[in-house]
Amino acid sequence: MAITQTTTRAGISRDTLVKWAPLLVLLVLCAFFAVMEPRFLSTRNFARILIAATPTLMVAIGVTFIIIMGSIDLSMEGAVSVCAVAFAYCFLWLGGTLASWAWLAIPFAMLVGAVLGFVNGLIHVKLKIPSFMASLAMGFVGTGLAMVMTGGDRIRIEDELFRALLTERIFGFPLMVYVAGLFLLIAWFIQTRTTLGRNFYAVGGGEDLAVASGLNVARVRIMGFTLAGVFFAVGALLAVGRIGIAETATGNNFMFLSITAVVVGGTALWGGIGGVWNTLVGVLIVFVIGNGMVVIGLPGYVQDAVLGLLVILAVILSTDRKSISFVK
Amino acid sequence: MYQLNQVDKKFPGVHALKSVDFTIGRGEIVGLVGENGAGKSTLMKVIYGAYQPDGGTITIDGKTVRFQNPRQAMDHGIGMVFQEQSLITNLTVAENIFLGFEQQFVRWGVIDWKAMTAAAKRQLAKVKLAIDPATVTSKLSFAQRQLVELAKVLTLEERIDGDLVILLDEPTSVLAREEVELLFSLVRELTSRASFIFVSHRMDEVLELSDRIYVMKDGAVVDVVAQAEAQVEAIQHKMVGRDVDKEYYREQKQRPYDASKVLASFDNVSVAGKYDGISFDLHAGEVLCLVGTEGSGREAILRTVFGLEKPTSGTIKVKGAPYARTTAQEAVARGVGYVPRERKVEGIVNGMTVYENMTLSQMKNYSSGGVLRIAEEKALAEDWIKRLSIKTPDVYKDCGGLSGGNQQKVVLAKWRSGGSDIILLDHPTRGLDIGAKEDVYDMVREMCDAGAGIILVADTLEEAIGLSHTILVLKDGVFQKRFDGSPGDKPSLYDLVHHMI
Amino acid sequence: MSLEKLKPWFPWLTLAVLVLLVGAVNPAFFNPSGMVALVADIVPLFIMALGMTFAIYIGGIDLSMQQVANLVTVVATVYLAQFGIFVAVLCIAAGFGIGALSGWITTRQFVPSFVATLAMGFIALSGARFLSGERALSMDAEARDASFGWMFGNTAGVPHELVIAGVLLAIAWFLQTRTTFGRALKAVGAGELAAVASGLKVDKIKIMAFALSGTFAAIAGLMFSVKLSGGDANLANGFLILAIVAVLVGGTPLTGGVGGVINTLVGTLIVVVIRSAMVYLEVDATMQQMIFGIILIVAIAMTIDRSKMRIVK
Amino acid sequence: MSEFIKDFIEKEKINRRNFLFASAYGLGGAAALGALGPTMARAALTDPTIAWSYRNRTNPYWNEIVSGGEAFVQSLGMSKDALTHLINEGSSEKSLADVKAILAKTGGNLALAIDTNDAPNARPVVEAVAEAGAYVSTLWNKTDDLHPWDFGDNYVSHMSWSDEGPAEQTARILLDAMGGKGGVVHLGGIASNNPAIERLNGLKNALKDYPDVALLAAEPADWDTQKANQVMSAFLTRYGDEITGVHCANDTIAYGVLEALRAEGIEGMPIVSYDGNPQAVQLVSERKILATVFTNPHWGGGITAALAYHAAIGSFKPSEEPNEHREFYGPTIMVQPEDALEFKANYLDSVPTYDWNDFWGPSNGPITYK
Repeated sequence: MAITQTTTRAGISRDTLVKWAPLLVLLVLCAFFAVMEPRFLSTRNFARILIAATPTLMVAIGVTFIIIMGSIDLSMEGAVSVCAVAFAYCFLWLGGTLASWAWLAIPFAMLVGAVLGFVNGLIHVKLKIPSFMASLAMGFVGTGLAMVMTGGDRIRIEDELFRALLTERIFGFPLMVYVAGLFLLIAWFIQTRTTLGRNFYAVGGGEDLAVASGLNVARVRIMGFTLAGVFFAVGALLAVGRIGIAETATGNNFMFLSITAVVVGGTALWGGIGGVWNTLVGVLIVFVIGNGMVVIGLPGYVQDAVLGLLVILAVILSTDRKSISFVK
Repeated sequence: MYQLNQVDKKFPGVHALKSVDFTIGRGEIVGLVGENGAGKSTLMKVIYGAYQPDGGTITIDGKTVRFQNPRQAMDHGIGMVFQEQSLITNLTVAENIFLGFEQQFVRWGVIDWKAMTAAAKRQLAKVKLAIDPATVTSKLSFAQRQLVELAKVLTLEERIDGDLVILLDEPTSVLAREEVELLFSLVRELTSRASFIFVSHRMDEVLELSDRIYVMKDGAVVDVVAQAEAQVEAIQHKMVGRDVDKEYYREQKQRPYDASKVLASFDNVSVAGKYDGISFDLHAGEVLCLVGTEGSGREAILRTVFGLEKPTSGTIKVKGAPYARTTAQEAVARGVGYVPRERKVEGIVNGMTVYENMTLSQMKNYSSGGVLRIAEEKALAEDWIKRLSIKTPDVYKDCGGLSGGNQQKVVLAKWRSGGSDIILLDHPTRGLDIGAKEDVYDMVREMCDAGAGIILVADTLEEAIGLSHTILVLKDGVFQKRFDGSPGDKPSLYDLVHHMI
Repeated sequence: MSLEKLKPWFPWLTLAVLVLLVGAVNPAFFNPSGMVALVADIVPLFIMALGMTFAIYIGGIDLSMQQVANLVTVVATVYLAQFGIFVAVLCIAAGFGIGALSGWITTRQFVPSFVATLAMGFIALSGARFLSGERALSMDAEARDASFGWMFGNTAGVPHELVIAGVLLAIAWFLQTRTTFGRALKAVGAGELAAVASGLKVDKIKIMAFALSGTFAAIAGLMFSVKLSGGDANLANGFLILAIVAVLVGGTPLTGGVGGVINTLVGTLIVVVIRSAMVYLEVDATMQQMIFGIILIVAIAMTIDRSKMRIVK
Repeated sequence: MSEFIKDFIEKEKINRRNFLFASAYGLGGAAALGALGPTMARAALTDPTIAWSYRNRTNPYWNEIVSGGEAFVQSLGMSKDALTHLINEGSSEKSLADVKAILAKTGGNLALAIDTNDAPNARPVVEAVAEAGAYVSTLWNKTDDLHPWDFGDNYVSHMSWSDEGPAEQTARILLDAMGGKGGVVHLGGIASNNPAIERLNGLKNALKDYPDVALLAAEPADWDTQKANQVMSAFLTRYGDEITGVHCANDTIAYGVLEALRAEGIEGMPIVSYDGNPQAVQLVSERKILATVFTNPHWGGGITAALAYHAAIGSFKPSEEPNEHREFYGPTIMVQPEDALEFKANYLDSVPTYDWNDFWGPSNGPITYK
């Protein structure tokens, strides 16, 4: 009888090509911009790209987990604002410098993120509201909450120690890049080595089947949104570290940027496929395009269109068209 | 050992289980049969904890238990092998096997992949499957997946000290005969450790495997028979509540086909990776059956006729001419109708009403300038509901809410009412109860009498033999042998199997 | 059983409850002329939501609508002088074309509509910025009144905007319920594979759905442009999220095949009542957004029909 | 190649603009206004609701505007909560809908101060207010063909700032600090916003007298700190040491620029900005910013509300006022390092108490159209 392995290995298969397509796109983009403007290809410029990209990377990693589950989280703008503002108030209240107890503001902000994510997950799971709507509404609540907390003011974080995230460099890259790298590794660890991480893939691959296997899907979902909230908080911390200001607008533009990055990186919106490395590549693609267009001097009003075209192109290249019957 | 006493379950408007008594002893294999809607699946859901009974008790070794969810049932040694494939295809085999029970491999919050892989290997050995546990499940064949499912349930062995009860829900529906044999021998071996509840529509298999057989009808257990005393006709009589026609496959109604009228023809057609060099003619009034194991190219041929696959070489002619563009629209326009295996996904649109489903493929016949003539649609639906005795309260009923048999009738009505005369049947009786199956067989004969040609991929070999005028045996996408299936001169099971493997 | 029958009416009930609540606190809300003005004002938003309904009805989404409307405000303003009323044709063609292109990218290139339409929106925005020379343009008042003055009059106390909205709603409703196209949309939304296996031209239908959403976006943009008598690349900002919310609150879930244009009418009214309730109930300015979010959660929790959803994602 | 593309696109854009200007000019002559006069002008209102409609609360500029509005309301002996806030979140649609809602709610018994978010939105807002018999004063955004005197008393006034002159002044300070040579980059506001365009024009005017300074690039940063941060980073890559000065369209942009420079360890880069926010003034005193222009949003916010209110209660009759009292420029004060601390003490740390009946005292002359 014919119970044997059915995979075939023949040269570079289409599978492999699709898998590495996002990285190829990234490299081609870099090469293109480097040819157009050699200065693109310098450590300092890569440092600039990474400084701009790290907060989005954290937010995108958070939402990656949710997208792997086949859900979506649109609450990041609100969550980032609330976390940034909560951090700033707590930081200043506790002394305003990392050398004092004010460092506690960092775990506090992550806790705030976790709580927001938890509530978001709770509303989605317990009230049985699809995550798109639940998180969209939660995003409004978050932005509104940040507004109520600040009354519209901006809070400045002047502490040199905290701002060392931006100003202190090792091998040409500021500390925040290394912090983001650390959290990327943590996310990778969660994705591959923990039960929760693997369960995200199970839920995304087939939720009803996962339930039948005895998986507590409601718990996995709520935990997923909580985890995403923590990463949103880290994104908020880096965003504050970058410009030294916490305000209601800190969260602006994260929503479409992070989701676009996740999809461009090859994580499928219908769930089950992709991961944090894809997201890293996706975020880099988006920010390399953004930086490269300014660097080669494209006029502002063309940049949107070029970004749009390249995003479509990147997604087309990294989609395995044979494995899906349709897309909506 | 495991007992259900007077278990009752009610849903709004339905009394699904009526004080059911059910016992299973240590190491026993118990068969469970009944028509669709007889309460089998509800009973199974109560057993594995997906439903909580409204009345009665469940006891294990005399102790009363109550499960809030499948997980608690698992903790008491009750596992389930699902009818629809329940493996998550983007996970590896090892991950699937231990889904929900990864904790045993977690050290300081980290999954020990080596340990899990090793444990998965042990489980796979139990079902004699030699595959790498790190394989992604989507790359496995259906038969392999079925065995992985069994391996997954058998993890209960390690987790539970007490007795195990394993439910097998239609485990053989996607398996070839040999694979079924392998599964049965495995199950028999495993009775040293577990009891099995075996649910199937294939009466012969139930009789072959089970020590005792429970027969259900209308939510109640109507009979329990021991293997030695079991007779197919008697059980079917109990299930259906009437005598089952001896001429099950309606052979007496089989008429010779019109050899002068070719509806569709394949001339040396290939689809890369699916099948190679297939030729045949389909005539008016003919049932042409494609026989082979899963992956032998049967389904791909059907999909080619329907314009969903583009041939890489060779010529297809439908009604005398090749397709101008290989699309389903073109096929439908030529009078091809497709009754897919995945009835709920491809057959009917869940969420649309009965009449909407019936006219879906032929809306242009019921519209003027793109505007629908809904009254005519409803009249059509009412007509066909009567002709095929479809059980539905009205034409507005959501098709997704009908039983499997009635859904299948809606699909058939869709094509027949639109005048399709090349009908592609992919497992048309899959998951249907006997009564509904017989209705389908009747319809096959009626369609042939009306001059339609049918290409069939049957659910069982018996069905293939019983229904067909012509049988083509395929193996790995290559044509093996052609059998003539005139009444009285039909090939035997053995003849076919011989060429399939 | 009775609950089952009530479910389709939940959005209406929610609307009624909201209206009564606001009216009870501030009876001025019931002033008929105020209400008519209130409803007339949301017509562009409603038209946008109407278009969004088609995209969501087939299980997709159209995030390019706001940018299409932005582009159309610029096109209308720039070419009004040249083409007069026929500038409408140009606008609608632009909307139709961009929508159809989004649909083509989604169905033929397998780019999820979320990303495809977002990216197409960027392209439309670039077009708007380029064409407008990156400044706010205004229409010549006389040319505007000559060509489109009819859009904003009153006949027997009924604002023409409402008439236009009513006509578009009727067309959309007719399309959805009475035509083969509408039936095909439903089939694609509820069971795409079954629609394929029934021989429907699924790709064409999906592309048409996006083209329609683009067309409605263009109509909304045109109306808005005429109403404001000008155009620029940001003029229609703020429409997108509200249009999506209106569709969802109305009870058309993102999974497709359920709900429809009438639901969108209710959804838009709910959104507008919530929004104007902020003004009527004198909600503190800094609190408004938060309260909007909370009420939204409550409204969605009340209006969505969970019986049609097997898995809540 | 990139140069070629850029040039081509630039030319196209100029052609397009020329075309627009030409057509606007040609038609402008034929434009006849005033068809929509006041329909139901009331003599005066008693105790009208006072409302301020503005973009958002996340920008310090608008917070200052609002504080002025509140100060005015308090000067009338009411609590500052008596001022109704309408926030449009950058949506013209919401801006208009909110105005309609509050008109319906108050039955037209309203004195409205508003920035309509986008210039085209001003006309429908003013028309709605006039039709309801309420009174409105606008700030910043309106189209050039819309004038208060076409609406009798109900459209009380419009205040704007001519940014071109002050922006040119700051640009000169910047260019002098650069030693009259090198390269300057400009980070602008939302591209289509009027002040964004004027502020860039100011720089361009100044550059005419500094032939040795090149305008390296001008990109919109949407009044947004984070966006400005990213654009400045990319500028640094592209031009590196060629950049010897930065011209920012407002203070929030300057903050992002400062942080981008800080990340690179660049200090002492000459920067000028606009708006005169407290934080920016502080930075000016520390010489991190060379100059900013204070437009006194507190006074602007208060006086706009005051004009609408007093016209509404009949303290004065707008239609009897000369045109320069109905369309006028707001005050601008140049803030430079020498006087920054003194200025901060006088205007920001302790906000001066203004006479809200002195409507036109600090204003800066009638609005002129080009």
